[in-house]
Amino acid sequence: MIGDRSFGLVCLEMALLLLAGPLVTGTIQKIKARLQCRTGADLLQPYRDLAKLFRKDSVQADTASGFFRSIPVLVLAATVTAGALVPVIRVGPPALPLGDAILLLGLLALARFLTAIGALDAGGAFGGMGASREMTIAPLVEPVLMMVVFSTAVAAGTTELGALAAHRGTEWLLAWRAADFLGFAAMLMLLPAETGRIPVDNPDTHLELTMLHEGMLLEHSGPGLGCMLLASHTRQMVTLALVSALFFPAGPAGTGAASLLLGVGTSAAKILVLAIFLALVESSYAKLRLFRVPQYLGIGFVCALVALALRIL
Amino acid sequence: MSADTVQSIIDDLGALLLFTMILIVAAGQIYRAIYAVAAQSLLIAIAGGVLAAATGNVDLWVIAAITLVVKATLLPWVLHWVVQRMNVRREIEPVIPIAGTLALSVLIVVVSFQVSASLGPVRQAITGNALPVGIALTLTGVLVMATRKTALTQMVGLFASENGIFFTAMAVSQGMPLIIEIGVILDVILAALVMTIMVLRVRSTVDADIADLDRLRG
Amino acid sequence: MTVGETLLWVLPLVPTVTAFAMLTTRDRRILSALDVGSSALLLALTLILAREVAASGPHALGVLRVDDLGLVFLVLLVILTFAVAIYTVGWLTQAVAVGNMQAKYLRSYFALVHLFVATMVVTILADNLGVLWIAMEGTTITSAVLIGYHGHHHGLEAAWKYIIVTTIGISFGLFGTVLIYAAAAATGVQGSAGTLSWSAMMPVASTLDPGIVRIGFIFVMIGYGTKAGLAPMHLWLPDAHSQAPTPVSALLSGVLIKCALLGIIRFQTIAAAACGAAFPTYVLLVFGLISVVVATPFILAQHDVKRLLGYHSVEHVGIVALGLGFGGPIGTYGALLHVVNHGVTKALAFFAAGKAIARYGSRDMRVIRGVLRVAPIGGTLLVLGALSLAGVPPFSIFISELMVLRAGIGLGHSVAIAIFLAMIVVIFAGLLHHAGGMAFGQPTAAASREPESWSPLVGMLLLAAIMVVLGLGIPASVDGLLRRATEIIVD
Amino acid sequence: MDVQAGPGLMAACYGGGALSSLLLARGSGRLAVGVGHVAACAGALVGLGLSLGVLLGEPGRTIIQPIPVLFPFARLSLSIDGLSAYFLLVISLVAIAAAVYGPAYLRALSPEARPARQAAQGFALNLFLGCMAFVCCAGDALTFLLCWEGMTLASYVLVVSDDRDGENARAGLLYMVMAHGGTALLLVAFLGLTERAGAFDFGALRATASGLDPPTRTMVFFLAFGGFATKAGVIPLHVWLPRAHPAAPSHISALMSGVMLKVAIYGILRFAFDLLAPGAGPLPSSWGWTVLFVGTTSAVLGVLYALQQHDLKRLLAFHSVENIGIILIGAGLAMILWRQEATSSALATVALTAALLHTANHAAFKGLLFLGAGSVLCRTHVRNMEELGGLARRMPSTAALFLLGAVAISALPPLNGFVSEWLTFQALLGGATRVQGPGGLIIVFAAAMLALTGGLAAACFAKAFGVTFLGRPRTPHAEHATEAPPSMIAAMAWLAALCVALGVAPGYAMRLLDAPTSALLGGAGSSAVVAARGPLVLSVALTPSGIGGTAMSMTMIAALLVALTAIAWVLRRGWRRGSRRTAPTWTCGMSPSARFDYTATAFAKPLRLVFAALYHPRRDVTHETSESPYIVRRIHYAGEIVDLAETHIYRRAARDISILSQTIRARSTGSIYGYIGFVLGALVVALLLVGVIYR
Repeated sequence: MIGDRSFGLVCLEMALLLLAGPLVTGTIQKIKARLQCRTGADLLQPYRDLAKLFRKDSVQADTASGFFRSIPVLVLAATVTAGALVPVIRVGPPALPLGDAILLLGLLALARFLTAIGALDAGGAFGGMGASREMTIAPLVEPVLMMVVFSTAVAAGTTELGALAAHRGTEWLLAWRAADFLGFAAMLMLLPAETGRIPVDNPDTHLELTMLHEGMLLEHSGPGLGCMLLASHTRQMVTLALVSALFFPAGPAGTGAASLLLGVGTSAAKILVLAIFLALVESSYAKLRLFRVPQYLGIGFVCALVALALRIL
Repeated sequence: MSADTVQSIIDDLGALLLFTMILIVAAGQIYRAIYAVAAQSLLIAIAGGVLAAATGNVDLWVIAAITLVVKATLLPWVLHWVVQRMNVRREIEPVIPIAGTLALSVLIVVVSFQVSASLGPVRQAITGNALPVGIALTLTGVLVMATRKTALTQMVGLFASENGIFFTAMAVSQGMPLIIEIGVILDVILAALVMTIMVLRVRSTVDADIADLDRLRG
Repeated sequence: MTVGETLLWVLPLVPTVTAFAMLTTRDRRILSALDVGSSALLLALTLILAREVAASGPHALGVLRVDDLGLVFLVLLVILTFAVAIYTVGWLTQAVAVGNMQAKYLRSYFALVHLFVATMVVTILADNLGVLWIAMEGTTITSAVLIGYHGHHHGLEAAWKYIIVTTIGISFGLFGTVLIYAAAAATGVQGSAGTLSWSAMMPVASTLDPGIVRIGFIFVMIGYGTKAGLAPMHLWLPDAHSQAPTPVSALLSGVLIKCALLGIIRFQTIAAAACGAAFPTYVLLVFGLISVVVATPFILAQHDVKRLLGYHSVEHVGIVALGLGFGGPIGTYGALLHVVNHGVTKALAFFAAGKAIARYGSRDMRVIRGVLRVAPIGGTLLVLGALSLAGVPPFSIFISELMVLRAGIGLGHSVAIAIFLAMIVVIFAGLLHHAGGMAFGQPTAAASREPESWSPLVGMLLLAAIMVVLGLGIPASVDGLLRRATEIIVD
Repeated sequence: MDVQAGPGLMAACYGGGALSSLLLARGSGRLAVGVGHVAACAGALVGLGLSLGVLLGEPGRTIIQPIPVLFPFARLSLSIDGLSAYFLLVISLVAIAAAVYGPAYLRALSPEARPARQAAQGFALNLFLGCMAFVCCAGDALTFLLCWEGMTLASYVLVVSDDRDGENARAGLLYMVMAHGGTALLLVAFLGLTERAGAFDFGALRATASGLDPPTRTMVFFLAFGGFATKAGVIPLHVWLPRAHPAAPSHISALMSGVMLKVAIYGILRFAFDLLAPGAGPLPSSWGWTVLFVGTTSAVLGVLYALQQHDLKRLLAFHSVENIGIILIGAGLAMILWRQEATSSALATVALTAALLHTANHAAFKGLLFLGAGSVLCRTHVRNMEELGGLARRMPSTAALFLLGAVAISALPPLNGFVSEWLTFQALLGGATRVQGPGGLIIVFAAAMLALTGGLAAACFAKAFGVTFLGRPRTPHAEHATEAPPSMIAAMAWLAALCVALGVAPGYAMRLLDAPTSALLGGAGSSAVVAARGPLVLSVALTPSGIGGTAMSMTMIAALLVALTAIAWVLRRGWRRGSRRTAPTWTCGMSPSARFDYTATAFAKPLRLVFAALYHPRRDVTHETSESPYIVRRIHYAGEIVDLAETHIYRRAARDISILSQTIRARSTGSIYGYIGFVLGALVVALLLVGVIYR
């Protein structure tokens, strides 16, 4: 259905997600450091890394094919496009039909697929291992994510995120019912998996035994690596925004600069909360063995299924 | 002669035929079997004669005569000749013990009577007791073929069952048209001829009885 | 005396005279020429007769009578005889070369074949049931000699089994005939000579005594069923068909067992009239199903290609019996069509198999491999024959099986249909397994690479053409013939 | 040109092609192949025109043409309505590609093939295409069955056409047997109707079926469904598929996987919504739910088995099982929702649209992928991807097109695979909202399984593409590969263009779906329901009140993607032009070799362990040690997974049957006494029965 979020607004939201991505990463790192009684790096460190990477020369594996160079670009583009689909500042469907949850998941999957291709291209063992594991986890995450989306979509009768948010309305927490709590629980279980963090993945190391996502980046360098990193920041940001849009889409309805700022503030607050949650989880849990992950996701699946059952039955 | 007398004579002949059949089944020696078949054919010829006298049907006289000549004389003689020609053992080796064969033949007789009893009294007027006897003879003849080794005994059994058919044909329907009867007999003679040739052929190539070959199976 | 009546006594005479003429020469070329010539003549005369009958109904002459029903079988017979004659030319050269046939006995072989054909012609044309029986026994005797023709003891064993078992069988047939004759005589409709005539018996058939006719029909069914190769009386069949010279196998499987079926059909009509259609229906259904089921395991676990084809004939005779049993215009039409289709196809299959056997010097299908490589056309025809026998369109057997199925489903014989279909699929698997094994793969070293000789190919292509044509559509003339024949049975 | 002349012309093209290539058998094989494929291409073009003529012609148009009488007992006819035309369209689209691809492929693969075999190729190809086209155009049961079997036969010939090893013959046998079993079921289903109708043409069948009692109708439907499912390769009836499809030449595999399976789908739809549809009211609920269940199972299991295949073409074949499952999910949902309520019929239209669209999409990308695999095969003569690798540098165009196909089949935006899956998801969501109770839950579960399928497909094709085309070549075969001939590239490019077009502007395809959907379901066609907001936007209204619909525009997403890619490209170039140099891949300091590359087996191992319950994986590792057991010279690894249906149903059945018949045959007597005994016994038993029954 035709909403009132103009294309400009959508672009603005997209840009926000893109630019704030590294900041969120930085925040999480900072909190983790604090929790581990370290000073930790500056909040803006990720930006500095990116800037450095984009200035560097690039080294490419001699066995890599012509696809290799274009992959970071495509990954970044796909992720950012996904960013265009989540409502951040204001709820309600966009004017242009760009707000579908399934499409968003599709774009994220596209980014992941291309990343795996890039990892295999160089032809080293690490890339293959990372790709294999990533592509093992991803299919298990997707159905659960889909069911979480459905658990809210069934009520609203649409998969358009803006519309979903609008349907949930502003008094979200008061209106929550058991189904919502279960769905939210499932979503929280998925969050580390989707953002590639402990207990599913460990973003900080390149150790063979622990890495999934980082292993796929090994052969990228310079601007390419920069694109990949930026993409993963954005991806994490998009996921957080998706959660907030699905479960607590508080945001002013009115137009005008004031309400816009208010919207930015609220969403920033929500994302901060989620970031803190992630940091807490990361510093309080250990990484799971790869073959324990399916069980872990199974819990999420059951939660989502029960949530749906409560909705439908 | 009155119809009843004829009927009773036929019945008695039927009983005698059954007796000869039992002789064939029980025969321990090939000659006995051959003689029994000859006797059987003789009885049938007599039956033909009786019926001919009763009905005044000329065809029946001819048929009786042919039976006498061919089946009571010629074919037994041929068999006899073959037996001497290829000096096989005179004893008949049964596939299953003779007692068992006898039991089976009794069963067959019962079945044939039961079947013709199923026709009901009215229809039995048409067939009389000849039908069950005929069935019994025919089937027992085949039984002999199934339970006696050596090709010759099989030929004997074949003739016996042919006799059964002839008897039925005469008794039940005053004989079939003459030309048919003659044709049938010619066929039987031809068949006997071919069989004899085969038996001798096998005897000459591989020294075995043709009826005992069982290489082809499945 | 009209043309039709003349033809009635000329038709049996042609092969007989040929047979005796053949005894006068030893030259193979003359013999083959006589062979092809007389079968071509037979074919021509039959076609003329067919036109006569189509024009002016059945013709009768003494004990002989031709109607559309007989004509169906007669046409099949003459076509196969012609194809066999053509095939024999090339087959014989090869057989004599490898010493399978002694050149000096050839004339007796040809003479016997033609006597065999003559007896079959009489069987088909016989109106008098006694004559039918006599001719049937005649076919047994002549074909028995042919089966044992090779003279080695396997052949003689098969021949002995064949002659003994079928003689027993049709002596039961004679018994049945006698009983039905008795029933007819008892009604005292007309002179005793008439009462063995089928055409004379049909009008009064409904007045015959059902009890006797029932017993008689059972005897006939078992008797002629033995000759037709219905299970469980079929055991002689694979032996005989596998041991006979290939052309004879084709005739046995293609026509002879069909003649026995014709006998059964004639009696079935009488029985149906006398004691209701239900009785013969169920008898035929039972024997048909038994045949289809019994044939299956032997087809699956077979190694000898000719035995395979033999068992396959058992299955197809069973199908014909099923068609007759289902009855009705559709079922009967289908059964008659199946008689023709199976005759043609099975002959083709025997021809192709015969060539393959000659190439590899063995009948074992584990030895015959990669025929397509050594003989492209023959191999293709082999595969086509197998597919057609398995009931794959666009070949003719699919159509007739379809009609039999139609009849069965239409009349609601669901159990029979279920068994039938299951067996069809399993047999299909078995047959294709064997055919594929023979056709594809690398040929064994034993295979001879010599080029394919023309005359067998011509014979096979003739049959294949008929097979495909009947599969793609039934010409109006054939359709008319089959319809009239069906009416005779169903009426 | 008048559409009426279409069928005749099409038949002329295919028939002419078949005959001419047969007549050229004695002459030059290349000529025969060439003529055959040209004729096939012409026939496909005619079919394309014909179908477009019907689909875009005036709505509800049905071409009915009688066929000259062949069989006395049945009038044969052709009838081409929307559904037929749509499937004819799909067939023709892929057929064009196959016909263009074929000659070069055959020449490259086996240059020394004998003329007879090449002629057989041309003949069978035309026969195959013709039969497929006319199955969809059949207007009566007999034509349908004849063409159906002709299709099977022709494809069988093509499967066994290359009989270098016995493997193909065995695959062909299995295929033929299962197809025959399916046909047997179809026969019963059709004859059950025709015997009631007393006629063969579909019109009469329709009339009869509407008067059938529900149990009979359901039985007929399930008979037909069983028959078609066998052909469609639905699990557990799929065992023939992964053997037969790879055995055929690749362009034929493309046709078999991309199109022939769809003919079975056509049959299912024809039976469910047309022939057996009741006069009024919904379909029996058992139908839809069964189809939905079967579809879901096939989708998941199909892709799971595909994951563990290392034979490229076999992997693709298993993916056909998966995609057929997805199509059946849509079809089953349409059966469930049809005529339920006012809006649900619109929803049913969405579901059917999804199914039909996925039919076309799968035809496009599966055709593309099979052709790509064919190019690899004819350049390397290797199908096992473990022996490939590094082909992207040697066959760049092929690699690029294959990658495009991989993205499409993995249901990733912005290509066509995603569109149909998106529609399926929407339909499932709608179904969940409409169908309350456990049914709704089942539907949602199906949605989850669909998501799982998509993810697994992505994993599978990351493996397939990565291991085949990327990294280093593992064997000389791959080492010396060269780019495929242009005609083959062109054929693939044609299909790739279809994938992109259907992905970026699906709204325009909806126009083609109007005729079939409205013909089957009645009511408004797809474009009215799905493309209500113009061809650029796909929109689905799920709730009765119309609020809360979903809209999505592939076109805009694609545009956005392209724009952002351009921006990112600039960004990547960096502020200052950074130099780029190449260096060997990092392998912990060792000198890299092909043995460092991740193999397909290794790539799929985690999922093999996760789903071990389904795979029953078997692995045996043998260490080859020298004098001391601690010094290992060589390690042999052999692993395989079992196809549950195959091992537990088919192998067992086949073994039992053969053992049974072996024993029966061994027990059978060869002695004449037994023969006589049987005859006598039969007679006695028969006489007894008569005596007892008629006493």
